[in-house]
Amino acid sequence: MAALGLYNYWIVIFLMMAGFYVVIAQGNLVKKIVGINVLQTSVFLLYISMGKVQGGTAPIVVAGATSYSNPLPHVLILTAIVVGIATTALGLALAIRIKEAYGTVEEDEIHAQDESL
Amino acid sequence: MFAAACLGILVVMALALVRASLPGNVYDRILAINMFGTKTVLFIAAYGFLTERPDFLDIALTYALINFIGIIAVLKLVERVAGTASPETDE
Amino acid sequence: MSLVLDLVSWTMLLGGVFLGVSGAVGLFRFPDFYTRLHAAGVTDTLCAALILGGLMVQAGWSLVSIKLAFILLFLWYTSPTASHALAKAALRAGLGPRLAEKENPPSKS
Amino acid sequence: MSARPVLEAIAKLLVPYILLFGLYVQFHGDYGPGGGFQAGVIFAAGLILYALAFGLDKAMVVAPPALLRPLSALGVLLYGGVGLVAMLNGGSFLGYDHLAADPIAGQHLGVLLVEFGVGITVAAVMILIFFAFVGRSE
Amino acid sequence: MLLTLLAIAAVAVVRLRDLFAVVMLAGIYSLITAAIFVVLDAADVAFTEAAVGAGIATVLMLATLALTGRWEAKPRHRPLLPLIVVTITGAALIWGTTDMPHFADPAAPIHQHVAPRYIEEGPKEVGVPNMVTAILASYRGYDTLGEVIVIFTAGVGVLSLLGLRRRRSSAADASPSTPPTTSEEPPR
Amino acid sequence: MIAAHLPALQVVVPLLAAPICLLLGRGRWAWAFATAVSWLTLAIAVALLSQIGNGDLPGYAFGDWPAPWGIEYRVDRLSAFVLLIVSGIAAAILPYAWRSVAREIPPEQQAIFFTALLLCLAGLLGITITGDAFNLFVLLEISSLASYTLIAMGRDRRALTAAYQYLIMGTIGATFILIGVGLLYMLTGTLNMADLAIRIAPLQESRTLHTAFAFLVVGIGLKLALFPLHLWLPNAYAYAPSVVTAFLAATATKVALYALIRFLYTIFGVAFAFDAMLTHWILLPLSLAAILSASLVAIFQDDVKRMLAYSSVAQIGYMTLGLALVSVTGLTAALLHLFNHALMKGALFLALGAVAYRLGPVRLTGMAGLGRQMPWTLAAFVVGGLSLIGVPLTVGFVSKWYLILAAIEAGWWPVAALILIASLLAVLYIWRVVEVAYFRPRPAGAEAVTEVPLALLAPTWALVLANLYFGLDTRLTVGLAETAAAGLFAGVAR
Amino acid sequence: MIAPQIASQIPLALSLAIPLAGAVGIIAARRTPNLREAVTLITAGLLLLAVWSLLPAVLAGERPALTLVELLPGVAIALRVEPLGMLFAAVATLLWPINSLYSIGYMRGNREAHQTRFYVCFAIALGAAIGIAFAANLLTLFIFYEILTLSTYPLVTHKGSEAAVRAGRVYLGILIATSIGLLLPAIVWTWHLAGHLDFVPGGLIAGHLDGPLLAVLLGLYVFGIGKAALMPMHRWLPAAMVAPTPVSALLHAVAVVKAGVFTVVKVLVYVFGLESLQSVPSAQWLLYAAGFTIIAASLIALHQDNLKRRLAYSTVSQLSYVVLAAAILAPISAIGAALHIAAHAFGKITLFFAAGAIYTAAHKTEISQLDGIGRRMPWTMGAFAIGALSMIGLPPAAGFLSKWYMLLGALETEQLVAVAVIVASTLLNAAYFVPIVYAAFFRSERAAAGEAPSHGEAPRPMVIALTATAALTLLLFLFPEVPLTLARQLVES
Amino acid sequence: MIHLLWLGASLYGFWLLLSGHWDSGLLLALGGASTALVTLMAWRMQRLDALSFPAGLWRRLPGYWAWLFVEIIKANQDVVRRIWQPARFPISPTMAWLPASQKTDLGRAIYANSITLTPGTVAIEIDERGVLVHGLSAEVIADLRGAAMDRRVTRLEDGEGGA
Ligand code: NA
Ligand code: NA
Repeated sequence: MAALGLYNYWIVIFLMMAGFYVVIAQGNLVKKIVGINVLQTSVFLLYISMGKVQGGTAPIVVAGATSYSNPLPHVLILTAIVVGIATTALGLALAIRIKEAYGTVEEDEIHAQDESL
Repeated sequence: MFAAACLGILVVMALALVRASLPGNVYDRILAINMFGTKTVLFIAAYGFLTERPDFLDIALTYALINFIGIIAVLKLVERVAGTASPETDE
Repeated sequence: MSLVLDLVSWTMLLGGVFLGVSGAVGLFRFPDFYTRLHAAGVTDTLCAALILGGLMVQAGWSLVSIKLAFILLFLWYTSPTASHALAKAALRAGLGPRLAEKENPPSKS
Repeated sequence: MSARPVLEAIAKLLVPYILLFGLYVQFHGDYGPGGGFQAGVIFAAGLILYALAFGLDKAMVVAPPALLRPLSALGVLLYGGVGLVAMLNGGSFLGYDHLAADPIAGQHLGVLLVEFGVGITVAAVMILIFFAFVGRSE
Repeated sequence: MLLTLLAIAAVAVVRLRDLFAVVMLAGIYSLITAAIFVVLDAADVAFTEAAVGAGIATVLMLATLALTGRWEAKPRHRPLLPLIVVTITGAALIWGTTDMPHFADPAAPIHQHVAPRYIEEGPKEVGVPNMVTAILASYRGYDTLGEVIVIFTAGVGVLSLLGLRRRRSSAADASPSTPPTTSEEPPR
Repeated sequence: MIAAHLPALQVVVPLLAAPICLLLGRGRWAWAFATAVSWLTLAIAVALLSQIGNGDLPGYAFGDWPAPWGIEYRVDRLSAFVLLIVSGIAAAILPYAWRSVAREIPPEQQAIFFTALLLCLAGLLGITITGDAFNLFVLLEISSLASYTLIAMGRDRRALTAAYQYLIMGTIGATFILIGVGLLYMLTGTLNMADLAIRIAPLQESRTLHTAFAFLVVGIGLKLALFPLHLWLPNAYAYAPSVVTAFLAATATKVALYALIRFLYTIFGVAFAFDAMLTHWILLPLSLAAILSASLVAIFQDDVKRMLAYSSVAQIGYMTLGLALVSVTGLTAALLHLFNHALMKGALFLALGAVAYRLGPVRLTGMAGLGRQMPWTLAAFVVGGLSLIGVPLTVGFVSKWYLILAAIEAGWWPVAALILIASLLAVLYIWRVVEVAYFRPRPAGAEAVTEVPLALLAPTWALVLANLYFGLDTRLTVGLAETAAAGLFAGVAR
Repeated sequence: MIAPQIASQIPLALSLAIPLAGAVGIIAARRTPNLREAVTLITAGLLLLAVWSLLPAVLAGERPALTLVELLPGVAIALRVEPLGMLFAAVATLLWPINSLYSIGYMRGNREAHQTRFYVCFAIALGAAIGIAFAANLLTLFIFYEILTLSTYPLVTHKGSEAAVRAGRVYLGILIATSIGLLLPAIVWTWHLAGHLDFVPGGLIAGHLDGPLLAVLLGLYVFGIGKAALMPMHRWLPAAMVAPTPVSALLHAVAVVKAGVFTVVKVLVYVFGLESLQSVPSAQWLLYAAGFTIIAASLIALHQDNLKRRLAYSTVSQLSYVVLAAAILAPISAIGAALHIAAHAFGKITLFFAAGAIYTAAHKTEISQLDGIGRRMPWTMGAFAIGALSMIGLPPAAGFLSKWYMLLGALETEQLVAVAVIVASTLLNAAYFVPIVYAAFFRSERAAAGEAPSHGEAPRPMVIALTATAALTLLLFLFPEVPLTLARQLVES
Repeated sequence: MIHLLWLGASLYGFWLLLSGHWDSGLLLALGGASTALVTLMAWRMQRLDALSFPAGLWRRLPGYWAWLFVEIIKANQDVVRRIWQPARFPISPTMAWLPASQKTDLGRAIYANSITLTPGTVAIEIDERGVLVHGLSAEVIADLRGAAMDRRVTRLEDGEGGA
């Protein structure tokens, strides 16, 4: 029973870790950003899962609804999504500038160039 | 009934996603992803009826819009990126 | 009356789902990109029409139906545009179609 | 003849409606899903579509960066300004109750203005960012 | 079901080295997430995730790929350390879930404190039927100001990094690039 | 009337000043405006500190929504103390920025630069003052995004990779914090820190709480550059523009430490954080490793900015070591060092920025013979260095004194010894600079260098004198740190 | 009652302010060497007046005190004149004018560079020495101790050569490392034990600590005070021999090593308290350590041909006499320790002045080159002989007095090891000094090929200076009342 | 100008249909303002591109759609059969340039999209020479060669028969 009640969370954790893995294991600067996106999106999922109430409906007043899901996680995640896109945009912009400066976006090659200085 | 429809659409989505994840050329992927996108629109619309929240249709409309713009952006930019060869071909 | 409408709507929904599945299967069955394009792009249009139409029948004459119509309209405008752009890009990128017979060479004269 | 007749025609047809849809989302966030942020993004998406179809230069004429830059700041200032006005009216920062005689009216006004501020900044910044990215690659 | 789709997309993102495909699948990932948000009653979030995660983010990533190149280099070393870190982190989270309130349990503490007021009083106190909007713009309006500032900051940052290209005098931007000649797929 | 709004204005003023700064467009005006704002911010911080004389201030409820439902700001001794540091450093650094930025940032980017600087300032102040766990995350991101931007503005191309690396690690940290806050919210239904503290208390056995704790500590540790999560820091500090390095080195990690203290002491409570989770047994080895390894690495740096950056990693180790000692004295030492290190690193990086103003990137060999040519700048560096070492009459002595005392109190003799050994390492790396600058002749053919303008010297020396003043008159700092530490231990700070 | 206190505070404050003001004045006068040197001499003279003006009051039993600033609760920067400090300060300030005079001759005679820096650092070093002498507590002492280290570094590396820089690193490395690594923790520990750091007659930590831990703390202090050059912390001293001779004089006689042993004695007396140390058998190790250093350093000195190096090892050995005397833990030997600080100062400065004079006049540095030099430089070598007598501990030089008191203490407490060390080392001292004097006066000059020695005495200021210090060595033997009184007050208080 | 008025009206209509809050003065007013803003932007775009929508297009469009819809259903049937029963209904991919008689870009765009919408055919290129079409089978290309669609689109464009 416990497993059933938590199954959703476990999948979400798996997804988070997939994203996290991409961030820390991959050497391509753009792919890292993709990983961050996956990681963050999965965290959003964790929050929204928390807010769900069995038998509830979207927290917009509607005739006949008796129970609503918790709106606060929604609000928090709206903000977090914005933070996420802001980070993504900035990270990608940096990747572009790095490509222009180094001619590559592979971490290993960048390190090699910096060390040869 | 709506549930059955939702489930059917989900099956289509799954097939499209699998097609997109398989190795293959990029245009096949785009094709599959486009299909996935439109099916998501339909899914949301049907799901709104399932849960009696038809105000979700705004979301569906947005999905359709985003899907379209996404595909156009992909194609516009794939023109440029397609030129960059795979590193394997260089070696 | 409502039973009739339900039946109509259900039929449309089922038909839509069937077309959708057909398109998806086509993605796997057809031999090259351009033929798969037919499978996908084509079913997109009627599949969407049937599903959204089925929902419209459920919603009756209301703003909800109008929104559904907007969605359908939007899909019908954009879907072929996307397919066309996709085919064009593929061809320009040098992805040659597998043709049954060379009737008219694809490259410009 | 245009090089992308299909895309251009469709974009020309759709873009105004997309923009209006964005504004609809902006002002109906009280009643359904939506609000300033989503609206800003959709509005920006409309212009992005325009830019994809007609090129960056034309898009920059329609939405001049010289205008977008101050707009991005103005959205924030509108938001903060509402907060400060509430403060000057005797409430705390962002205490919308004090924006009008009737607290509910004050709340309503506050939410409307604040969401509008969000929308302005988000739309302006998203378009600017898109311009910056694509401008770099062209 | 949708979660399974997510897992497929996530695995594909991890494994594929065609960044183009990775980015598109990441967009799909967002789109699926958004669909799940709808299922979990988070309409506003779904709306935003679709527009941002699947839309803007994907477009920006594609624009980046246009400049940085499409193929990821072959990994040079075994990612052992990252795997360990990820495993530990994941294990910590799994361990943490074992005491968690169950999914969608209405009796969970999260639904007992603070939130009830938003649901019960929000529409009256703020006068807005959409509770998310009420919290976002009023109860936690200060967070949202922060959110706008975050976006503003990102705009400032991107402008400082990339600048804005001066408009060309000729408005012709119509020419598509010449057909490239390279093959589409890396040979296996 | 204004007095009641000061907590909000403390953050709102720089926050809203940022877009105005962008609107101003011109670099000069943006600078003047940002400077005025930073001084106003400092004035507000001072006013808050004086208000606090009679005890903690009541919470400030944004939007008039009472605490657990709305977001509130809380000012107590600890936060007032940190607010003073952050705003004080900003107020000292902005006048310096006039000349330094003119040299290092292209004119069309200057308004953007000051906008980002104000945003960073506002974010850091906000983290310090907020009483809401999620609001903390938002403000953290504001300051982080602004920092990435500022760092990337450095002239060396490595500034870009540094900013990128910081962005990745910072975002992982922020995401971990987000996960932690989410789990806390899941367990308690609240985001308000004070409310959280109350509601966490009966949940000590919950595994979810343990996980939340771990994620928060690791997340903040990333932002704090806690060893071994510090890898982003050296390059970020080394290649950022001078002003940015000085500002971030003096404030950013301090605020992160503050956040860690907040979570450990105020929200989780001493009993949970240390008795149950044994955080000190993790912090202790990490702190010592940070102190020793970073000090050692610093000795071998040729780039002087990098050297000081590694020194910062070590100094952060001192602060976390103070926490790891789990005593009022230890916490006092950490808080003191938080304040004092801001002063010393601020002074050092400003002095180095002045050298860079004349020389460009500062290599050790390039500093040969500078002692005569830039006497005031190098004297400032020496005093800052002495402070870093912990020489009496400087602030560095005061915090190290308390730290060693705390180690002795705990009976941890080897720790006390290691602190001193590390001080010796600090002597080594500071001395390398002194020796080169004062006892090596300027290489033949090197261009003649003159002292930098007063606009750079005055802020540098303001911080240098602060190093000396607060090294002599320790009533304010020690008093505040001791009462704040005692309060945190008693759990009555909030 | 306030008036006299203020009256004594003024010279106390002045004795810190004068060297500082002098340093500033030297910088201001850097463009005109004559004026600069005048400032140095005037400063030295004024400081002498200021410090010596305190002497009557101290002899009368007063303890002038001045608190500058309170850093931390129980930790202040404060001054308080007690007998031992008075003695140290009196000796140092007495030697500064002489040393300054000598320096002027040396610097000009050898055309040294960076002369301004030299005089400035010298003045600061003197100020720091005064600060150490008058420190009312451990922290103040520590601060001035560090200032002394830092201000003498530029003097040690004065020549700027690679060797000088290397020596400077050793100098700084050992002194800073020991002070921060050992002394500072000892101080913090002390504060932790006692809650304050003020020097207390009878011992600051008396009653707070005993047993082996006390021995550990003692070790932290004694080895932490690297300037006392107890082996193995002595290496900086021979290394610093690259410095110009006036600097060596400063290091060995005026300020640095004196500050070291002074601090050791002060710590033994005022921090531990002789009585409480006596009750801890494990504290005995200090005696053996000092004894070992005395013998070992003497043996090494025996093998040095370089005159200054031999003098340096002699210093290492002589310093340990002071430590040994204090470690005997008898009041009477403590008197000996105090006296030896003064006696060694006068004797050793004479020896260094002589070495410098030889270098300046004859450009000779090795002992083997000194045959017959006594005839060319009679004043110099005469003074050298007096200094050597003092080192050996023979009358009529001051060294005899201090060794006498040490021996009395050792016998009184039946420390036979100490007795043996004193006797043996005296023989060793004689073994490495007597041959120099003998060679200088009784061997005939060996002319190196192609170089006819034509020099006479060194420049006049140098000769005056070394004659003066030699005279002081004799005078101290003849009129030991003042230092003896101070030393007695030290053990009686 | 007239065109802009039409656009404004249709935009406001779009707003009303989306909104549904016809009783709220505020939202009606905001709709007006929004429409005005978008129309203004459309006017700015108008001056930049050469595309123009023929006036009668909107009137003739529904009829065309109805015809097209029937075509789509027929064609769907064809493709679905080929998907499920490839043995009985084999594919024979074909590519061909077909003439396009439309005079405007818009006309050609509608033609191309109509071809694409109709199952089994995709318009790939479109320029002065006509349309490059890929067909799933030779039959569908042959059908297109019949030019019924081309004529209908041209008529849609200018109201006349077309070539
Ligand atoms: Na909303
Ligand atoms: Na078709």
